[in-house]
Amino acid sequence: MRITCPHCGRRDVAEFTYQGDANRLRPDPASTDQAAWNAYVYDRVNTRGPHREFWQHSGGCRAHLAVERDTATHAILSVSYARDSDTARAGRRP
Amino acid sequence: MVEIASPLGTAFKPGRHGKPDGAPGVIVCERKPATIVQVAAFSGRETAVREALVKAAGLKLNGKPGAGVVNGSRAGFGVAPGRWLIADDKEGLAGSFAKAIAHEDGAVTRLTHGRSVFRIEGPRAEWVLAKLFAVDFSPEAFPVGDAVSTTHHDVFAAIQRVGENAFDLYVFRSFARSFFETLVRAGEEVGCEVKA
Amino acid sequence: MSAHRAPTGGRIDRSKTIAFTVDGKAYAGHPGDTLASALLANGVTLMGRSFKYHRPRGLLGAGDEEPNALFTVLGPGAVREPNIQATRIEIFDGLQVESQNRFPSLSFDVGAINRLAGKLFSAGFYYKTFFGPEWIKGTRVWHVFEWFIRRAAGLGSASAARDPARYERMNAFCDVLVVGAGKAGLAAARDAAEAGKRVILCDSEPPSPAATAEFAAHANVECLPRTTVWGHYDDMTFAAVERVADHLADPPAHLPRHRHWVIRTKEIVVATGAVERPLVFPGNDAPGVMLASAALRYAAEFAVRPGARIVVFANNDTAYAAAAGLAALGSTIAAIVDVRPNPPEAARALAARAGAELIVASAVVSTAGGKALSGVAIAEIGPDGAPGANRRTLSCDCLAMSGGWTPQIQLAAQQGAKPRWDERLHAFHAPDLPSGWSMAGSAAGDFDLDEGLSAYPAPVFEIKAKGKAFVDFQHDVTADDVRLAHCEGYVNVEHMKRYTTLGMATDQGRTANLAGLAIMAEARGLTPPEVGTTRSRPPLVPVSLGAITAERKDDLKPWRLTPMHDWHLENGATMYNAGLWSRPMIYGAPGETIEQAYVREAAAVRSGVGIVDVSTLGKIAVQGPDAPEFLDRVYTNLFSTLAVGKARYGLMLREDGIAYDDGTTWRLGDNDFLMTTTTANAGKVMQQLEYYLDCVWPDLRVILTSVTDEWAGAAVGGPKARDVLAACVSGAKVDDAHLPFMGIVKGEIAGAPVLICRLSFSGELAYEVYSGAGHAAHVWEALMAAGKPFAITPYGLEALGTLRIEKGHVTGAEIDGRTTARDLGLDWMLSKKKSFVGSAMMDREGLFHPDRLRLVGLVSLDDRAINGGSHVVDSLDGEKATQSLGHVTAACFSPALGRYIALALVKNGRERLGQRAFITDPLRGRAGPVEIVHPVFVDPEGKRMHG
Amino acid sequence: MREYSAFALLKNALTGNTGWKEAWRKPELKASYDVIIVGGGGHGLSTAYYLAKEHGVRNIAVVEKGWIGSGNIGRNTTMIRSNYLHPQNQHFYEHSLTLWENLSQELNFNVMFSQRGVMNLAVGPAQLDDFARRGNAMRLAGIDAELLSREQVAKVIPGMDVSASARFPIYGGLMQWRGGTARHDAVAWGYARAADRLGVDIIENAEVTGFLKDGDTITGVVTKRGEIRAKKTAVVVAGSTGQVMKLAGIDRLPIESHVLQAFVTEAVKPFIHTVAAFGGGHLYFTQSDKGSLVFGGDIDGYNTWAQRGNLPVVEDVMSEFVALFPGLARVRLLRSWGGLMDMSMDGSPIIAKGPLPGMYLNTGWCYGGFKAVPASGWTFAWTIAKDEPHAFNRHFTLDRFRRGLIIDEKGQGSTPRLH
Ligand SMILES: Cc1cc2nc3c(=O)[nH]c(=O)nc-3n(C[C@H](O)[C@H](O)[C@H](O)COP(=O)(O)OP(=O)(O)OC[C@H]3O[C@@H](n4cnc5c(N)ncnc54)[C@H](O)[C@@H]3O)c2cc1C
Ligand SMILES: NC(=O)c1ccc[n+]([C@@H]2O[C@H](COP(=O)([O-])OP(=O)(O)OC[C@H]3O[C@@H](n4cnc5c(N)ncnc54)[C@H](O)[C@@H]3O)[C@@H](O)[C@H]2O)c1
Ligand SMILES: Cc1cc2nc3c(=O)[nH]c(=O)nc-3n(C[C@H](O)[C@H](O)[C@H](O)COP(=O)(O)O)c2cc1C
Ligand SMILES: [Zn+2]
Repeated sequence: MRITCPHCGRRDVAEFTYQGDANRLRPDPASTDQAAWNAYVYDRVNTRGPHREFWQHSGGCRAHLAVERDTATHAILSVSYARDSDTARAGRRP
Repeated sequence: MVEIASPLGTAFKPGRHGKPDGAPGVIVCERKPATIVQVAAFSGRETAVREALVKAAGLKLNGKPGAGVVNGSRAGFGVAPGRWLIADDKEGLAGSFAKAIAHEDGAVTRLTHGRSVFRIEGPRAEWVLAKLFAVDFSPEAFPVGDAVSTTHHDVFAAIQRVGENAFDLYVFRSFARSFFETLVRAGEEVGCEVKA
Repeated sequence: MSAHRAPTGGRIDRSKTIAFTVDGKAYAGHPGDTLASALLANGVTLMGRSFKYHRPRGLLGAGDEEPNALFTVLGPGAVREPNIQATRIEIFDGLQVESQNRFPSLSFDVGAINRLAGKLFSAGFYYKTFFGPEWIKGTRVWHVFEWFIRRAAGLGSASAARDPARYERMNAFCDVLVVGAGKAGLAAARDAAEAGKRVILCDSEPPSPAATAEFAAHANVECLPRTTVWGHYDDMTFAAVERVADHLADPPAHLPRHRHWVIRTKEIVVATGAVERPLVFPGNDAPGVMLASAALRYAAEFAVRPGARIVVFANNDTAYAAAAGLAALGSTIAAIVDVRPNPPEAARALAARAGAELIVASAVVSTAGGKALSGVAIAEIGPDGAPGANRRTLSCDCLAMSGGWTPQIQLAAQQGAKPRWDERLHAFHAPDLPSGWSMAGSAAGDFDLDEGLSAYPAPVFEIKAKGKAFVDFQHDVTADDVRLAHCEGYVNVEHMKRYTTLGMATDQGRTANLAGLAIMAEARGLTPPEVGTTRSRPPLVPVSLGAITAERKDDLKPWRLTPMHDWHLENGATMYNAGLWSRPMIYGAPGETIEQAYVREAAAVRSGVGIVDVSTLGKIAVQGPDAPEFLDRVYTNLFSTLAVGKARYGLMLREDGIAYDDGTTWRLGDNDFLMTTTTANAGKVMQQLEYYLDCVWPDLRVILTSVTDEWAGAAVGGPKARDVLAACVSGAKVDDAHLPFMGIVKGEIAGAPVLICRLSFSGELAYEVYSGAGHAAHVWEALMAAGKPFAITPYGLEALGTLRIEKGHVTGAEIDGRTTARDLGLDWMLSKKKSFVGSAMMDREGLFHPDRLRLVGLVSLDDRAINGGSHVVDSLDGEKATQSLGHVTAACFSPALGRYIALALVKNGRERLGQRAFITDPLRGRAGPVEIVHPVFVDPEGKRMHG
Repeated sequence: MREYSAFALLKNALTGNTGWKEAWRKPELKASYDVIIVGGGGHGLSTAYYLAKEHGVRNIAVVEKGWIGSGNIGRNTTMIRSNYLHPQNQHFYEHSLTLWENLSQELNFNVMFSQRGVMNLAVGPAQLDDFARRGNAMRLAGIDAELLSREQVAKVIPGMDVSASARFPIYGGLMQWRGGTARHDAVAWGYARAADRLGVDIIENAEVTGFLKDGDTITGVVTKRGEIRAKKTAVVVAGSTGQVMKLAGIDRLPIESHVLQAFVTEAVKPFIHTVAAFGGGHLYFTQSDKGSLVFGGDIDGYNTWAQRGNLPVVEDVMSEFVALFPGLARVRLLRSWGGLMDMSMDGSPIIAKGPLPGMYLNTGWCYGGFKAVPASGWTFAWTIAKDEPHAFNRHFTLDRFRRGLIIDEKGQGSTPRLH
């Protein structure tokens, strides 16, 4: 598997670290809603097919990437910087 | 000023290694820049930082990822989005960067001690590097001046092409001795000359 | 020239003779020979024994398809390379090989007695026996039988001797990868080269003169002979193995034996050819029965006559061409036996050209001869492959058979897509190909044959005569075994494979699979595509573990060394692996035990001054205007309130509320922090922080940089520590007023800039002296010199551990991914003023339970050492009756207390302080009384470190 | 007389091996059953067997997407042990081990459970202490464990590099002699045959594509071969849990599907007679009765539903193997493959009633559920029959995450790639 890092270009999967399901939104830090936190920490969509996830180019530029990947075929459908992803955007200050 | 000690110690064995005949396929040496410094921009401030950096260092870095320049004793290149590594044979650059880069734009980090630099050059340099790194070293994919951030298993390396057949490898100092041995070993097939 | 070798022709170099041995017996061959061709030229036909029945076997094929002729290549030294196909061994002077799976010798093998019990050893027989009657409990009966089974198992034997060879990796990138340098591959490579593409052309065989000549001038074509592409991985990544030096008598030390190629390409052309199939009939495994194409290859490429008198047995036209070729190269073709009633005119013409009698609508029904073939019996057959009564025998010393052709599509099928059936070829084609892929030549079913000939066979796979008819030669799977699997319900092709082991041998059923599934299809009343094929998996051919290991052989992981490494070695340190780092464990004096050494070192710290290398601590520069806010979020305690020039101890949790890591963070400027982490967690913490910045809080203006290797550290601790620093630091004052507890100053030692923070892991008055790593050895030596008057003592990890146990400081053994801050007595660090990573989940009921294990101290009451990993129990009542209350995480002899002490995690431990309990270590036979005490043994008020 | 025995073999050999019966029937599905078990892997088949045998429930359908044993039961490295640290796991796996010990006789099928020992090799004193902690916990729970010195380790596995000059020198090992290996396919076939003989319908090529529901209550399944109804539907599909549960409307679970690769070499004369795991990395290995070295390492580390892995893990595993056995650089890899694992967030399983009425869930086996096959089926059968957990599986609930009652053997938290 190879992932095209927006900074470094196409690199082997060995240079990347899987950083998990990107469909999860971290609850408001002040929230004490245990169900929401439980869902964030433990539950996964675990999709078969196109799946949104984070990868870090840990053996390269170290940027986290938001990757859409088909988990049935390993085809990489899109890659962008994680900081620009919806999930990360939700964490930005209003 | 106290000199910066080489990390190689007993692993530095000058002379010819491996294939005994013919011209050496590669020549390997340790470079000892007096300054290695990282300049990094916060998200959205990349251009401002790069422009300040170009001004302060006199290196014409463009905004292309991985782009770099070599200018005599000074070299710089992008290692990550909004991050550059600058090496200089003289001291003092870090100070001028610290003045040039606004606190709201980015940060300057000294890495002179933290990175060791090895140069590998010669007709088989691409071949030998390709043994260790999963990067396309052909000149079309990797022109002079450009750089890549990559790893050889646990060893992180930033590699800049400094000439047609010459590359500088920046590795973490604690790994330097081990990595140097691996590099020389990889060169043995084509004849490797270790120089001071 | 031997009787078997033609005087001219072939790729061999007759001007030179090569001497080699098999089982110690000397043979001669020529450059260009494989072991297979050379042995054939020497008249050897017996080349192996089968796995189960130990039947004598000869060559079936001439390339990767060979299932029978496996040898162990010997040397250098005691090194052995088992299970190598004779067809893949290029001979060289001094080559020594050994035959396998036979005792005492290849020609007389007592294991052949298994043949007599053939019917008993039918497919799956071991599932039905060997486990004993119900009234014998347990696995004893099976163990007895298994002992014998394991004695008989295996092919060749491996050796424990270290392989001296080197292996290497090569990372390659190209536009077009061409696999196979046959006609089709060469053409594909030529086209791509002319289009200006970067081409890699691989072939398993030695360099072909044609390819070498053609591409010598093309800088954009890399020809890789002796290179087999064995694996297809995602995104057009291919693995190949180049046998660089196997064919050399005396390979130079700088050459790798095998090179592991990892090739990333944009396009691939699979031109891997097709393999011929054997026919399934009784006695089809006798030495002397081989594939027609292999027979022709031996004659054409190596000028070896596979037989003086050959019978050809076929269900298709291609064998006629082989017959004609063999005849032209000097063999007599006694007859061509064709199962078809009406072979085409062009084929008949070839039979005539070969001077062969043509016997149609007939089949071979048995073979005669033991270790060499003496003849075959043939009979007329019906369209279903059942033989009639009309029999005759033909004398011959070679039977060349052809059961049709199987395109080599494994590479294209490795990703799991289903191959497509070809009704005329009676074989599978590659699955529908993704973009970038093409198949060429016979691998695509495109056989470039003479006018009027076709590679399409009659659909006859098996001749149903009485006797053992082999489908999978190496694993001795017969047609009857396949039918037995059917009868017992193992009818799915994958069940059949697993029940009979068909296709699971070293050749992965290359020549066998199709006949096997055809026989199953017939039994089920289905067509072969309805039954389907088994799954292809990498590697396509067996690949040495050494090749895939590549440069990591003998060098599994790099070392990380601190700048003081050489000093430690020169000063008597015993080093210790801590992850990738090498760290001093003790600096033992001659004659000292480990315990004596660390007790001396730790005592020196408490009474005088010691120095320890702490360069391995993770160090992260946290810079930017939002750095204070960021630290507030990731640490449980506050950092935004920390003054510049001060450090603070911090604790991090995981998001699930479990303790993660701890360390001090130093504020060097308003926007500039230096965070330290534990050695073990440095990488993980860095990654975690980067994750939060990139994925969770992207608008925080923070830059993280690993500066672990930039800064080296020496911790100087003990009542005399300040005196040592005062003696060598310039540019800064180190007295209590200028450098209070948790204060930081910048100065110089022996001309090198240093950063000094007064903090203490040992509980003594202590300082961490950081300098640039390139200066660190110099600074260390200066500290040693300045400390000399105070008898400064270098100490290692053991003493470091002892000092921290005495102080009740937690580290990795306690922060083990299961404990909470509360468990560790660190609840005071949980800020109530803010939320932080882990704050939302740390109060779940399970993390609050009174039965949780909590940190306590233990003091040994019998004055004996407490072992790490011991458990704590209420009473010592034998080994079984007691319930574990918890376990010891770290233990030592405490020089400060003069007792053996330990830290432990004990159920509801804080309620048990002052109570008696026992430690028990049944594994090492140690048990004894302890007192449960507060985990801080020494100076609980902290007077010493504040002193 | 029992169907399979040496005598039966002899008798059949004399009559041309035509007298054997089908190992399990190929029945048509009925419209309804008492219990439907989704998934014909080891756990599904053993659940059916114990339901029939221990609880007298005979009207059972096991519905399997492909052929039985096509999942992880048919592709694992077959290591069996009960050397767990936490009591919740210890008691469960020890129960499994005791069931293994008589399994061949019970099933009248040789599953070749071979108690040749399972050893964890420690690469430093700290790791040895950590293993000692586990071994002592086992001993206190009545499970066999021994701590071996470096010299003893060298004797158990000749040819392994235990020298002090190794990159990660071996200091000793934690040995459980009662651990070992079994023939994976035989376990599936043996349970299938025994369940079949008790009347269980094993229905292959019947992928479940939906659930029948009455409100929230599950009342049956839709399969590619038709609908079936039952009061109780048990889902035990290992790596496919996420997908199957989605069909029931459960969108998120504390489960991720990851691939684990495994490897065999060409057969060589047996010289490794035990199972061992190398603490310096992620490697475990054994040698089969055929002579193949069977080994595996880390999971690939990313979510996947493709039953195949990538090259970096192959290279890592080979490197560690060759580091331990420098003589084996010339032995050759024969085949590699992958299996989909149901990685739970704390590395421990879930065997529970729910999460919907009428449904029972068994999942979260990660890379370690082969050894659990007997006890998993046994406790799951209990839970299905009695609608409450047995003491052995009462901790393996789905709500333990919310409640913080996690059973984390590795201490790595909710990051499956680190388990
Ligand atoms: C490479 C590898 C090595 C391993 N090594 C070990 C080891 O050494 N020791 C150990 O203890 N464990 C090991 N394991 C783990 C062990 O194999 C599994 O945990 C265990 O087999 C899982 O349970 P199972 O047998 O029921 O699963 P499976 O055999 O996977 O059964 C699940 C079944 O459900 C079926 N299914 C899926 N979806 C549907 C549907 N929609 N409808 C109907 N049926 C469906 C599947 O086809 C499959 O047959 C290993 C796993 C792998 C992959
Ligand atoms: N005897 C016959 O009648 C017969 C049968 C089949 C093909 N042919 C002839 O062969 C020609 C077809 O040529 P082709 O090029 O398709 O096949 P080919 O068999 O000539 O070439 C295939 C080549 O691929 C190599 N190879 C196979 N797998 C490989 C791998 N994984 N990695 C590296 N190399 C690998 C083989 O070593 C071989 O050299 C036609 O002219 C056809 O007539 C003749
Ligand atoms: C313990 C064990 C031993 C195996 N031994 C062999 C073997 O000797 N030869 C072989 O070809 N495959 C062997 N396999 C692998 C199977 O052929 C097959 O690859 C595996 O069961 C997964 O199935 P799949 O590849 O069809 O998906 C073995 C598998 C296991 C689990
Ligand atoms: Zn990158």
